[in-house]
Amino acid sequence: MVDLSGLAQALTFGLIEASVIALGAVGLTLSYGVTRFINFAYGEFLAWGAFTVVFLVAIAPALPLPLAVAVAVVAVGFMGVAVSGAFFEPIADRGGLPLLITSIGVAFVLRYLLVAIASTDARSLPVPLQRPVEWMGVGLTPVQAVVIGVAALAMLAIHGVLQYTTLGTVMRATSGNRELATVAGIDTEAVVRRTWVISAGAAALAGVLYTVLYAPVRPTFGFGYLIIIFAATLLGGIGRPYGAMLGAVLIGVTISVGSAYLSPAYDQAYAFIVLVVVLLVRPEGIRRGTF
Amino acid sequence: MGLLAGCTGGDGGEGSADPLTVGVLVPFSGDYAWVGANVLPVVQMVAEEVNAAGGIGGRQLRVVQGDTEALPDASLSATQQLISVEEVAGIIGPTSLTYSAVADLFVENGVPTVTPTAGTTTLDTQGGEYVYRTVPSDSIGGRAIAAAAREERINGIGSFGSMALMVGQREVYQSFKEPIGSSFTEFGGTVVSELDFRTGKASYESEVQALTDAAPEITALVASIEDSVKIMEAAYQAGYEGSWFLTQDQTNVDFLSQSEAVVTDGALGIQEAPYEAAQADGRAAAFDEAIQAYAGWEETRLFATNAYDAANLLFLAMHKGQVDDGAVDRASTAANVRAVAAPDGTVVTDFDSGAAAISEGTAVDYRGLVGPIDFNEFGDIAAPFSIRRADGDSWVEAGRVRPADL
Amino acid sequence: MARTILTVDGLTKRFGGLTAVDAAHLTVPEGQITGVIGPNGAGKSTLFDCITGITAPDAGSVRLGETELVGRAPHAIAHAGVGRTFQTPRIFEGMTVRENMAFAAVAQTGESVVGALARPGAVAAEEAETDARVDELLAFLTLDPLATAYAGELSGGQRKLLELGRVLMLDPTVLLLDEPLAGVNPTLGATIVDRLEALRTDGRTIVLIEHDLELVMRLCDTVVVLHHGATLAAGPPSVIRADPQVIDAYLGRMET
Amino acid sequence: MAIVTGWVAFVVTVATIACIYGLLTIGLNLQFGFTGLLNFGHVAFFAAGAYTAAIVSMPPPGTVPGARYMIGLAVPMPAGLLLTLAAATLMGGVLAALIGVSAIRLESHYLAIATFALAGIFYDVLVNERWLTNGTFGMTQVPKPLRATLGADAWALAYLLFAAATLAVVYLLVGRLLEAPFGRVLRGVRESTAAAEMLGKDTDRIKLVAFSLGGAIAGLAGGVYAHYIGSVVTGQFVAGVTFTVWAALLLGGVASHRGAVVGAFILVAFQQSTRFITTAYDAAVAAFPDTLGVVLTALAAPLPGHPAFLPSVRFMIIGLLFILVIRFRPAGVLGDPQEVTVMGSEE
Repeated sequence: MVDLSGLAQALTFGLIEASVIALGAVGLTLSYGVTRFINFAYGEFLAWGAFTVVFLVAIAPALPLPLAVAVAVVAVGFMGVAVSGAFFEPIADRGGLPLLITSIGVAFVLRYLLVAIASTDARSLPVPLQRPVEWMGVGLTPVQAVVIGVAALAMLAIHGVLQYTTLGTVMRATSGNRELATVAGIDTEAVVRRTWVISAGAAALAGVLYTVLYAPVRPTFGFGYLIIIFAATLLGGIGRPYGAMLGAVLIGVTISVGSAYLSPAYDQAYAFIVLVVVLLVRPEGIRRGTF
Repeated sequence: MGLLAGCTGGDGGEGSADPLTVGVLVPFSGDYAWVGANVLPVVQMVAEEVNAAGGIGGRQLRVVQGDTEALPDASLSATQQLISVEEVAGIIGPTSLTYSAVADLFVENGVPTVTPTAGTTTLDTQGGEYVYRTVPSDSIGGRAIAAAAREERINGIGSFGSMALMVGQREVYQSFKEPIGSSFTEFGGTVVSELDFRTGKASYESEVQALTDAAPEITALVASIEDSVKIMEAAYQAGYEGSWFLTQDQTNVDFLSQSEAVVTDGALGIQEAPYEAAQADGRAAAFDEAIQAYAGWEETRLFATNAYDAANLLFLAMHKGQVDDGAVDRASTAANVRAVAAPDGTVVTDFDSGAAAISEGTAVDYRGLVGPIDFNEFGDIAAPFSIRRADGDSWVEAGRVRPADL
Repeated sequence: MARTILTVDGLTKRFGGLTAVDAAHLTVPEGQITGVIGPNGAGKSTLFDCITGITAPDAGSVRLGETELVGRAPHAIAHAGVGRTFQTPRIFEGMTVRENMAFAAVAQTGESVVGALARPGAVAAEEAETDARVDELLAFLTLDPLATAYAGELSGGQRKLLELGRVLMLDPTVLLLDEPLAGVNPTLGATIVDRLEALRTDGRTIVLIEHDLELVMRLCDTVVVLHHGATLAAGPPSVIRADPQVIDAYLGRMET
Repeated sequence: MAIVTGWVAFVVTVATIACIYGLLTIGLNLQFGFTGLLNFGHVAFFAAGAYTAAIVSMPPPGTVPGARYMIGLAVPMPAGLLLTLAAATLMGGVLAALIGVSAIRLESHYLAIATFALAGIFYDVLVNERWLTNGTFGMTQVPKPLRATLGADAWALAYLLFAAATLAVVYLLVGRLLEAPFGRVLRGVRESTAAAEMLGKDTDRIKLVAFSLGGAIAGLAGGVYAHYIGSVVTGQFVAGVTFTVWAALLLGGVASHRGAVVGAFILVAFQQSTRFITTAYDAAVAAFPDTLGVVLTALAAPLPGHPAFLPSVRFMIIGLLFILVIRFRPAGVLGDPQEVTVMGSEE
């Protein structure tokens, strides 16, 4: 049997979780770039993404899973635009604090709207249960490999958008300073909307991957996972997508190694401790460079 | 005309006497909302049957919800709402989660309380005067698990020598740990490891790693359905070869449907044995059919039979008070709960037959779906347990544990 | 020659590659107005930030009389006697003008939890004393009609006056004013200049950053020219006006 | 004693809980309303106070069957009540000081996350460190002072008066503090820390004092809670409590001392009144079975039938409260708009 003990395996589990955290952290940091506030409602997009797929699979079992996931990602992406338009844009000029506190309210509304529809029962996705296969000395199930692949692909896509499309350049310009971008003739309203689609869509995908890995899940899992995503985002430096990816890997590994070698009862605490230390030592995050 | 005129504590239709209010004091929100969903329909069904037969002393029964939200402060105001505003004649509930926060109010206000769910060992020595329960204490349940694990005769697999205790960090689960562990050792087994884990985690690889290191022959897994699915699947992936022993929470079809046979097959579970008498005369089957139709369930859910017995006991106790002193009051009802279940009375198995007998002045002994319902001094019952084994997507009975065996 | 009250020696501050302040030196004579001029980005505000401890300099020393200020927290430097205003006034908009002024009163018993609860008598006495001082300063700065208005409602010039009044509550030894006249209408500007002169005759030491060169030449006793973070020249206005280096680097543009 | 029956008993219970939430809101208002410190971990101080009161007053482990905790100082009641409340207040303040010393310099958004994360860590400690907190079994024998001598009804009324008196005393003391220069200094630090520092105020120390004082008051609320409910369990101290107190503060009025208490009472009254939705609905259907009943059941028919539906509506309303207050009335019910510059201008 595959030797599942040891540091290598812990790192593997860490990387698997890191792929989910990274997607969430990149999405959060992108939306921070253009909205300039830390969105406490972000976790709910993960839950809505996951439960949209659960719902689609339930009503149309014939629907292939990848298609259901794509529909969910797009749907939650536009939901992000709607939420931003309804709750955040109208007070966008009022500074970060009112937006942050409003996001707490939005988190309550989105979370308990989902509970009202789906009740609090735990749900899971039709994903086959597999035994890990040995691969370079560590155990990894094909499903886990797919999850890492999908996450890597999604981040490659986001990287592509940022670097090689006009939208990407405009997004990076706006994320620096929204007023400046408006003065420079950029239609910042459109940029903000498109950024929200990508940000909320990434969250939905993260939510689906989370559910594939850690089913069954309850509709309230998003808020609980928020702090892990915050840790990765801030570790990488708020507003920096590449930083967020690096931060996610570190947080995923910290949780997994911490649980394996210290005590599994404090797994969340390890991510929190890393987060608080980072906030105190280097609030601008660990990654050099501005983006 | 105000839309919600007379909205609270209204006196119901014209002419008929005041309704007789009964409170259902369980969580209806939060992570334990499923408890409310399982218990409420049963109490409503029984109340409707009683009302159809003319109610108690001509008064219709009114069932009121008290949402404890599984939080102490919420349960306190919910209990106060039931006792002082709704002026309930009796209460079905509470759960182990909030019992200690509200126990004082039951005793102080003399409110008869029959809990169908609270197996917590903290209640083992506190009930008996106002608080009764139609669910066996976890200490008996735990002991039954230990006995079954040791006896191949009962579990049909083998006599397990080494056991690991894997228990979620919540009172409702921890309450099983000591009874299982100490009984298993008492019956000659050895507990090789005790693993307490934080409930509601994303994944449990590290905990499963510790389990495979301990390599027990069997693991007693006391947790929610959600966490049990995660742990057993992670263990399957980690190559765990030992058996599993689950508790009432997981021994149902819903749990099996959430995972695959290759993981769950051969797992042992425990349920209160359907009382042979109830099975023999078809009452158990009749109840299953009635409640599944009434509540729209596909299987009889956890605590349903306990709620049925709790409701019948409470209503019979009220009826006895009505017959003996012409009125229903809390103190007499509390005493009557024990009286209507006393072993020396004539056996009755539902409200109609019991009420009729009481009206004629004969002492009755209510025997329910869960068991003979013979209260000890603390208002606890002993009940026979059915040891089940998972086979595909259903549970097969492997053996029985009688209260005498423990 | 007046006694030197504040000495800045070899003060350097780098932000990444940019050297904002480059080994600047400055000696401030007591009871005089010293003007600090230089094109935008010459490091004037950063110099003030380093003196007042808001940014820690990379090298150099700042001595007020005998005490070294580098390394001390801004509030300690303020206590030592260095008062400062900001380029854009940082007044407390959610408090009245009077409350803004009273805020700056020094070492009040009422500021500590125990003091405020246990010694109401002392607190009341100090409040009365503070109110008297506030009234005196408000009158001096012609702000008394606005005493109970919320600071958020003040105009640009009035905010400058309020910030000046607030820092005067500290009775500082040296007063650092960061562009006290920027964005102020002429009539209010004249009042401010008149008040600065009154403070000087009262023996107050002032260092001010100002872009209006004509005003600087007329008002200041000494002028210091900063260029790319370094001290280019220092001396009386007449000397500075004629200094070829200054003309070339800075004043040259003013002549054409 | 039949004085406390029927609606009165329910109102007495709700009023006592409201007094406890009033204390929590005063503490948060001191931290955020007056000093601008965005504290998203307020429940941790509440828990610290409650557990301290429990540990100081509970019987020693030996005498309690199945006890897993190690420390029970069994301070005698009722004389010891002041001692346990003082200990609870102190512990709330100490925990706030520890968190404050590390996090207070952070810019507000980061402070929000740090306090939110630290409260999460503290919750894990409460659950895992059984030797101190009896783990998830909780401390269930916290003595209720004079409970035996007074009997339930009278005790409930007496404890309400005690809780109300505690709230009143804290309200007056903090009120006087806020009128004194201490309050003025806090508001200055809130408006601009740099300017306050330049005017000779040690802003780090001031923020720490304000943060610790707010934590101490929350600790006191925990002590009053512990002796009222008689049992302290981890399930009570979840993030939801923090945001309920935030909702009360926003509703009542940020930086309004009176508003904080009024907000707490309004919010608790709202939460407890929604308890009657189900009974009101049933009573209405029963009262007018034909016309209204049909309408109501038709209305409710499409809505999902599961029992978590109504409670989730209540939480959605609290969420909407956050959104609407910030957008249309940032100063809250009793707040003074000119005072609340930190919330940005109104619509």
